[in-house]
Amino acid sequence: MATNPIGAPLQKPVQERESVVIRFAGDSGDGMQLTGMQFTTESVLAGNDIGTLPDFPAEIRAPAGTLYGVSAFQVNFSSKNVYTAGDDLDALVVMNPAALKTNLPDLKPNGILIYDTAEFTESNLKKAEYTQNPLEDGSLDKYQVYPVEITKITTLALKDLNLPNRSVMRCRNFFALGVVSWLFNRPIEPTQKWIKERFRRNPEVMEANLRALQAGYHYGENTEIFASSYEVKPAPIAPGTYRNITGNTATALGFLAAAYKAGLPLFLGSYPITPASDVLHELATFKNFNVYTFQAEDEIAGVGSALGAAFGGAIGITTTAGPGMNLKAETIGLAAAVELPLVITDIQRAGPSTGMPTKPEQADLLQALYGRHGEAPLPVIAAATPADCFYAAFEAVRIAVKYMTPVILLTDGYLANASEPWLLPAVSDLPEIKVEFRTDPHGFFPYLRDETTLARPWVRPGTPGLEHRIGGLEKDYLTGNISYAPLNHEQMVRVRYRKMAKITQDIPPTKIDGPDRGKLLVIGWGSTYGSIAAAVKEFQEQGKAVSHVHLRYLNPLPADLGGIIARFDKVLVPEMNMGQLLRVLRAEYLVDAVGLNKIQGRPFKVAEIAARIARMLEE
Amino acid sequence: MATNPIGAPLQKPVQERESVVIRFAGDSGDGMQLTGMQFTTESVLAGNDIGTLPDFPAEIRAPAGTLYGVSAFQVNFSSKNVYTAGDDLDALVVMNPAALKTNLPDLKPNGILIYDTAEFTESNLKKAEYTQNPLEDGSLDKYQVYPVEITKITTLALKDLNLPNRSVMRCRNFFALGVVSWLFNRPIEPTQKWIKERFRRNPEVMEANLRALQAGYHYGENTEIFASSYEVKPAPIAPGTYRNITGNTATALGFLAAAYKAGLPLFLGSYPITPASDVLHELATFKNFNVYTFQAEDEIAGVGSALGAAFGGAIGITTTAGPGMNLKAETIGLAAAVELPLVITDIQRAGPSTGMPTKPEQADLLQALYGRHGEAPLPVIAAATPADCFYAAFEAVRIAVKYMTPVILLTDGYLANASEPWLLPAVSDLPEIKVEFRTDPHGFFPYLRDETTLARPWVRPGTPGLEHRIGGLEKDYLTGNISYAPLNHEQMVRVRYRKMAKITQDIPPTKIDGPDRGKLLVIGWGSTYGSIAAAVKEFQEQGKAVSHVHLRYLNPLPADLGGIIARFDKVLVPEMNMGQLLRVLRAEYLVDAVGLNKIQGRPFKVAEIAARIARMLEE
Amino acid sequence: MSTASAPKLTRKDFVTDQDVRWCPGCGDYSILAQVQKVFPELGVPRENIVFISGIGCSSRFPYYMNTYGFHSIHGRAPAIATGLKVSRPDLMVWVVTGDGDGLSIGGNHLIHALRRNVDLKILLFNNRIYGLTKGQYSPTSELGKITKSTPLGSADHPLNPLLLALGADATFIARTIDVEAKHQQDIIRRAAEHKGSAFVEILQNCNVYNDGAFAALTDRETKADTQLVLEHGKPMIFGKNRDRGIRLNGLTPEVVTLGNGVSTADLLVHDEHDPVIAFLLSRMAPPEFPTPIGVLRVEQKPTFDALMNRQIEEAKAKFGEGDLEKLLHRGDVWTVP
Amino acid sequence: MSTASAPKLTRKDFVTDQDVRWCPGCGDYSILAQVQKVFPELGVPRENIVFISGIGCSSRFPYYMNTYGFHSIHGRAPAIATGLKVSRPDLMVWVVTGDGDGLSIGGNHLIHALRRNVDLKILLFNNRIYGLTKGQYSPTSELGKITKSTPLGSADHPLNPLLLALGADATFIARTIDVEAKHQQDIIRRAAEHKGSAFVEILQNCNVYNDGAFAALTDRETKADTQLVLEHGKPMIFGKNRDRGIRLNGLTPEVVTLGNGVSTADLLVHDEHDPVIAFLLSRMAPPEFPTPIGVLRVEQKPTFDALMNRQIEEAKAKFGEGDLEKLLHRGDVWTVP
Ligand SMILES: Cc1ncc(C[n+]2csc(CCOP(=O)(O)OP(=O)(O)O)c2C)c(N)n1
Ligand SMILES: Cc1ncc(C[n+]2csc(CCOP(=O)(O)OP(=O)(O)O)c2C)c(N)n1
Ligand code: SF4
Ligand code: SF4
Ligand SMILES: [Mg+2]
Ligand SMILES: [Mg+2]
Repeated sequence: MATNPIGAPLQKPVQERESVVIRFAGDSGDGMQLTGMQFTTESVLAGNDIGTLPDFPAEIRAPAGTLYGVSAFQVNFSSKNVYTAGDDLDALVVMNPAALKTNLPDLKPNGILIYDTAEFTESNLKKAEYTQNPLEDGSLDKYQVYPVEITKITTLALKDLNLPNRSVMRCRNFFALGVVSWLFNRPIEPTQKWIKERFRRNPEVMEANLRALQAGYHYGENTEIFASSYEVKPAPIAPGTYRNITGNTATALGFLAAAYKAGLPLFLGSYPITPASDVLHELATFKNFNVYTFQAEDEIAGVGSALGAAFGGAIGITTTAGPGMNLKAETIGLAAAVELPLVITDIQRAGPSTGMPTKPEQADLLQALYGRHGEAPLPVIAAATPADCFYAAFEAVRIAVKYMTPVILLTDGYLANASEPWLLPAVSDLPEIKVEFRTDPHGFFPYLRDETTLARPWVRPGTPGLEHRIGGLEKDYLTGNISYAPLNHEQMVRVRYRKMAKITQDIPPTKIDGPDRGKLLVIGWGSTYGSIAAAVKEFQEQGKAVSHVHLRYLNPLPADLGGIIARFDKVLVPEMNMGQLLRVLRAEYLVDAVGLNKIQGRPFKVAEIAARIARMLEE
Repeated sequence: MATNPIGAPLQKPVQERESVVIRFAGDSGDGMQLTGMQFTTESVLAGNDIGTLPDFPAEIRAPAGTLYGVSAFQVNFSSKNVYTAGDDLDALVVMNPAALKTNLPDLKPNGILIYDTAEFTESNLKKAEYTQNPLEDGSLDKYQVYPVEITKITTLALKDLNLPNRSVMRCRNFFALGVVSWLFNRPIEPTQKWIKERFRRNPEVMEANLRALQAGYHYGENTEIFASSYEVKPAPIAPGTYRNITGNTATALGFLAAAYKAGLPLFLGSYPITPASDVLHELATFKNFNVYTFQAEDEIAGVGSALGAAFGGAIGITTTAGPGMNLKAETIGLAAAVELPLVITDIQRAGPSTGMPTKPEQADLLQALYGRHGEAPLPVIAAATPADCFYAAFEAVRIAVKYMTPVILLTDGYLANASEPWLLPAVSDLPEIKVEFRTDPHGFFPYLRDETTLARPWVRPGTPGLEHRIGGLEKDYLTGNISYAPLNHEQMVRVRYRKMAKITQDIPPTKIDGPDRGKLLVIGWGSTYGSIAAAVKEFQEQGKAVSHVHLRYLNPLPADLGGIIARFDKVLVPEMNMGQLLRVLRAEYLVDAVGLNKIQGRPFKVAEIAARIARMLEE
Repeated sequence: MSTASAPKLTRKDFVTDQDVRWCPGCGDYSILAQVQKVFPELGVPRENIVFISGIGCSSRFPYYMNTYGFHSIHGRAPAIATGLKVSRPDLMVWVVTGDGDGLSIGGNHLIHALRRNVDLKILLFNNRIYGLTKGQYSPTSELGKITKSTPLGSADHPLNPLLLALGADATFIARTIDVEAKHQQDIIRRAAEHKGSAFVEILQNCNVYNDGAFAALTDRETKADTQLVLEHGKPMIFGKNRDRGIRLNGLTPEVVTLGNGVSTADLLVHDEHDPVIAFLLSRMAPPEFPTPIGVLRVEQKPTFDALMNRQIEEAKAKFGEGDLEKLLHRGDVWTVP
Repeated sequence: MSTASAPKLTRKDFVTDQDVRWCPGCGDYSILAQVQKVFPELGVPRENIVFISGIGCSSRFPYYMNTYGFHSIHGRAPAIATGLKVSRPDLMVWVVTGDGDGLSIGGNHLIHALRRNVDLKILLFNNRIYGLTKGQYSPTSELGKITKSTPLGSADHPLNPLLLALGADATFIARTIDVEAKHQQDIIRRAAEHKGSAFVEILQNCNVYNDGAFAALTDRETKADTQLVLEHGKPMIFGKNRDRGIRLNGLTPEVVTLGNGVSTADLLVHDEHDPVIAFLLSRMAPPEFPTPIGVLRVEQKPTFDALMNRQIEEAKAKFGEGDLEKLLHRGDVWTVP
């Protein structure tokens, strides 16, 4: 018989589930992000594979109870491999009517719905724009509804601590977490440990939160309300040490690791913008790694300062989102012309213009490829999952330095904030990043190129005898002196193109997930990875000849991609845009690929992709 | 017997030519642009069709005699229709050794070469980096060489005026013009008139220039040096009133005409940049037409102020070149989101980065189409010839206002400065531009759309009862209030796309120059018009099934284009870039079109396109 | 601005139907309230008023004002407003911006609008933090400020908004405080009346990311000692007992206590028209000095928009209303029969 | 900056093999000559010097200096230079810019570099015109300026570069003139020696598009009457006969003639460390006043680059040199067997 974490024998029957998708939703002040993160940690330590999806309101602190102030966090935990945070919900915890209203549509029929009874007051219902009380009008009939007196019991549990009411209310999320932890047989020790660490300077609050958590757990165990609890067995996970990581943290660590491997200082020039700011926040804490973080006056100064640092011999990077990418374009063009290494990171959000800053989209791909005047081709690399941001960032630096070129790294607002378990690599296993600054004046020309990479030499100012000048005017092919010679210009434009082509030598053979020929090839890039992978898997399990290729390199494209495409009858390109990779593939391979386009500021559901695959297989 | 313009009977025989390409080249201080312009005027009044191509040095005022200080002006005048300024030269006039060195490669074998003997001094040869004197080493043997004592005779002719030497030297260009005017039987009255007008406040200089001109003319007539003169008969030109016009002037007039027809003030917000500045300069002289010209602190403020003016109900426009386009991208995205009319003009120059500012290129097309974050599709319109800039600018305003959308207008540094005769339209014949500002508060919503155009209403602040707020955040489909609703976002993105599609209803049937089906279709856009048209014509005259389509609308593409393409065996797309329209056509129509790409900062020669056409017909 | 037959408006006429989405307790609420209170008094019809903002919490302001409004992009409001005001001199154009929006990314447009003296009323909400992006330091944050982006403290010497405005030769420079309702109303009224660029710094509490930044200045206990309320033509006196003042020692200002031979006559008298006084005031800051609030400087200069429109009128007077047909035919034309 | 074993350099060591492509007669030639003349004296090895410029005639400067150089894009040199200087404090970084590059498109980067006190030496060539783009007015052109883009005269009140620098609280502010070889050399030397942002306005004649803009100031006939040459600690005297000076009347400066009861002792004494004097000087302009040249202001403040590097050193001292393996394993990790 299993024991519960508090040591008492479990009283109620346990049902096994392969996987569960749960969402916590409440006011932004209700601590739902924290609750979700802790539930994630508990699940990870329970051995499940997981996927998460936070969903913040756009407002900093919207008035309590409003629809636009709802904050949510979704966790998918499973005994099998997890690709996404899940489509529809098996369970939904709502702290107030607004959270119910905005989240209920995602709950599966017969799904578990837990709500806080105390919050369904007339005034809260009105704030949530309910004309009828949903608890009473039959609209919840198709769900397993569990009214829980979250506020009331939390208050009771903390009564003798004599805390101000505000502080008590702040503990309700831990009560809810306790309930849910019991319901899904999660260990609560990690959360207890976290509370103790977090509030170590504030013993009263620590005690209050611990009690709330425990009270919730006991509530599940002891009240009649839940007939059984659920268990999700550990997933088959590769051995090793893991941590849970968001895309933005992974991006920051990837850059850090690359500079570390290169043995050079890292210089981040950036200007805050949602959802990119956290990379700046994160890197700002690593100063002892020779990391310079410069919050510039705007995006232009952000990228300009990074370029200046690159000129000085540092790993120069900049981070932003769409609006900032516009502003950086001119400097990126300069970097392309002077051929210095630089990584420009675009953490895409829904546009156009200010758009929906907290929502993800993949609509900056064509801008990354073409968003500069003149012919200024650049490598473009995209991350597929939160942890993959680490490798993508690392690879971006590696390519930049090896080929002496700016590189554009694309992630998005979903990857930025979503998290997944990350099997920690050994630092020694990471690829080498070899930098040899030129020091020999003999035969030196600023634009003399390495034959295999077409890279020009990187020279640190301070090196005697190599004084030279670079700039954005067209340059002589060898000396780099200003040149207006017509044929020289053509030669320079073409060599910058040829350099891009050279990079294909660094692209590993394309991994085809599924048979290497067949009926349908699904091609994706970026954060759609999980949804596509899960959808394709469904068909592969049914024995269908459907495969998945997920592109990391958007420019140059892998040399073998055309051949692969040719071996499939049809090609589907799901994107969170109006068909940007689709355009690239059609132009490049003259393939009549079709797009599946969702532009709602949220990721694809697996089912949405699966439905389209099914239709294409039928047609 | 013909009489020369001075009234004396012509003494020497006259040879007839179908057309002549001549280039004047000298130091930037030598007045070659002026000489070329005057020769153009003379030719136009002689009834020829003409094409011109100025070529300025990049430097403001390079040291005299240097290679990079050479300024040139090329004129193609003909008794047939002219499409370009001509490929190779029939005649070349050089004022110094540097001009000889940089221009001689373009002179046809047996072409006429006129040079100023006085300038071939040792020191000038050195400045031109000649190690041997080209007059003596046989390198001119294959040309008809005419050494003319330009400096000496000009000095003699002006001797009794007692002008300072500097002023005398400044008259040499008119002497040269006199010689050449005689040689090609051009009337010199227009130039005499021009000199009288230009120097009316400076009688001495007037007299000097008139004398120099006349002296040159007499020199041709009287000296033994030229055995005969040449005549180019008038071309069959449509009746009407003409003026010679450069692309930049035509662009300015096109905007002016559109605002005039719309009955609204014109507001140009701009920041100087080569080769766009002249549009600002030009419009700044039209204040009595209710034209506001604002030289902003940068390009962002340029487009921002224009958008502000558009919000206020003016025709808002901005003008720039590639580097400025980068900077404007964010504001263009905002304009797309708020759906206000605005015309952004990119007068393309050779990039990337600062590139070669005085040289043309067509490499900003993809930036115009995709150079913004998010999905922000915009109409893109390109001008084909200098005079066509008028109609393209006019059309850009018309579309912007009718569909309530920013429009990007593309011209380039070649069109900007090149000139051609323009058959002046009657103002009443220009299309109507009807603007109805909304004034009725009844049933008003800021994003309520017109059914046929999908345009939202244009409301002038100051209108009572229609107070409303717009912005760059995603908006509700109808009310325009901020909305983060997922499906609303998708609906908004798609309606912005649908609006682009609607514009196809304004695109006239595509004009096919040549048979409407056949072996080869050459598709071009922008300033390559002349070279492509001339090349295609050569083959058509040989009875080959080669046709030419020149696109004015790059987005949306004409609805009938796919059908046309399908009727040809092959498609060739000549561009002054690495194949940008090519990519668009390949993606759109899955046609295996091929590109002919020249990126040398100068226009295609007709022969270059013809050679490729020939090869494609053979293959 | 047509102020002719404006019907009498009330505060409510300036309220929109949109939910105000600032954090509960944000200083922006008070600013909104004061503006909505003062506006009916201006006598300008609602439809002739336009609010233009950039991006930031502060820049949401236009949504809540029932006038014409444009919530644009980060830092660019002064540029957009310039285009509007120049081409529509009949409108009254307000710009709302923040310390990040107006002084970081938008600093250049701000100084150029000020130096051109475009007739714009610019309200800069200075909370010394980036609110909307959740708490990075701003150009007005103090040196050593610990924020999300500067966990070890910022290394930037801050910008002084009033000094910068003076550096751009602005013709109206003032400072007020979110919670000082009456003072704020006065300043807004003065700004509205000024013909030319009016630059108003409003110290604003961001209770989420920089709470208490101006506590010493607004606390009932201390404010009499920390605020120097400027009045034109009046000596600079402050303090709970109105017993302290500012005196010049050579060219250097100093705080003195009245009495003991120091009298009001020794104190510096505020003169809105003296640029040197404006300079001295713009540099006065705690702990050495009280914080001056009020109008530091006023100067009359032709506005950019007026000059631009005058050029158009003069051109019309000189050349006549433009005739396109004629213009096209100007210069070297020729006719082919 | 390593100045240790620098071999003795000469003027020629700073000359490159590139043809100088300014117009014959351009004031830029003289500036180049003075810089090349002074540099050997600085004792900084050539390889440790970097010139960064934007776009404009002036911005071609780096091509002619045999040091490291970066001719970047319009207006962005201060931003690029900041990144370089922060990450390479061992280098001596110069910025060359123009009145358009530095004050129009690049105004924001300039004021932010100045307020941060990044250790950059900024030379702004002010010819009051856009040279490279062939003659449009600039932010320093006088009101009513007739240029290609303003055929009816400009409607913009000009920016005052020195006042703006003061508005950004720059720690070193100076002005000199292209043709004043000796004075220019002194100022360049002083700028080089200053630890922090040094802002130097160099009045420069563009003989093609704005010839004679400073004629009154440079003509041998008039210059003694039109230049006010500043010397720290010395009274402000000028004039051919050194008989005129600047006196303060209250807070208002005025020109007085010595004699008739006015003596040198009545004159304002220049003090580079007094911000009010800098303010007064920055606003003095013809025709009422002579044009001050020299160092207006010097202040010592920690530099941004030094503070940024100190943070790194302190972090290392506190947390030890970063260990990536450890960092990756920080926090909630778990091991799957
Ligand atoms: C081009 C661009 N860069 C960055 C951002 C992100 N951003 C939005 S508001 C803001 C700063 C807000 O600070 P402030 O102007 O002080 O306004 P507050 O929120 O404090 O009122 C930033 C960096 C953006 N929207 N656009
Ligand atoms: C983004 C961008 N906008 C505009 C230009 C065109 N441009 C080059 S230099 C210049 C102004 C030059 O003026 P200034 O800085 O005073 O330098 P000067 O030539 O007078 O020395 C302009 C507008 C450009 N190169 N890049
Ligand atoms: S974050 Fe600060 S400034 Fe923004 S709304 Fe909240 S309290 Fe106000
Ligand atoms: S245009 Fe003026 S500033 Fe530029 S090089 Fe010529 S003279 Fe000098
Ligand atoms: Mg702020
Ligand atoms: Mg200049």
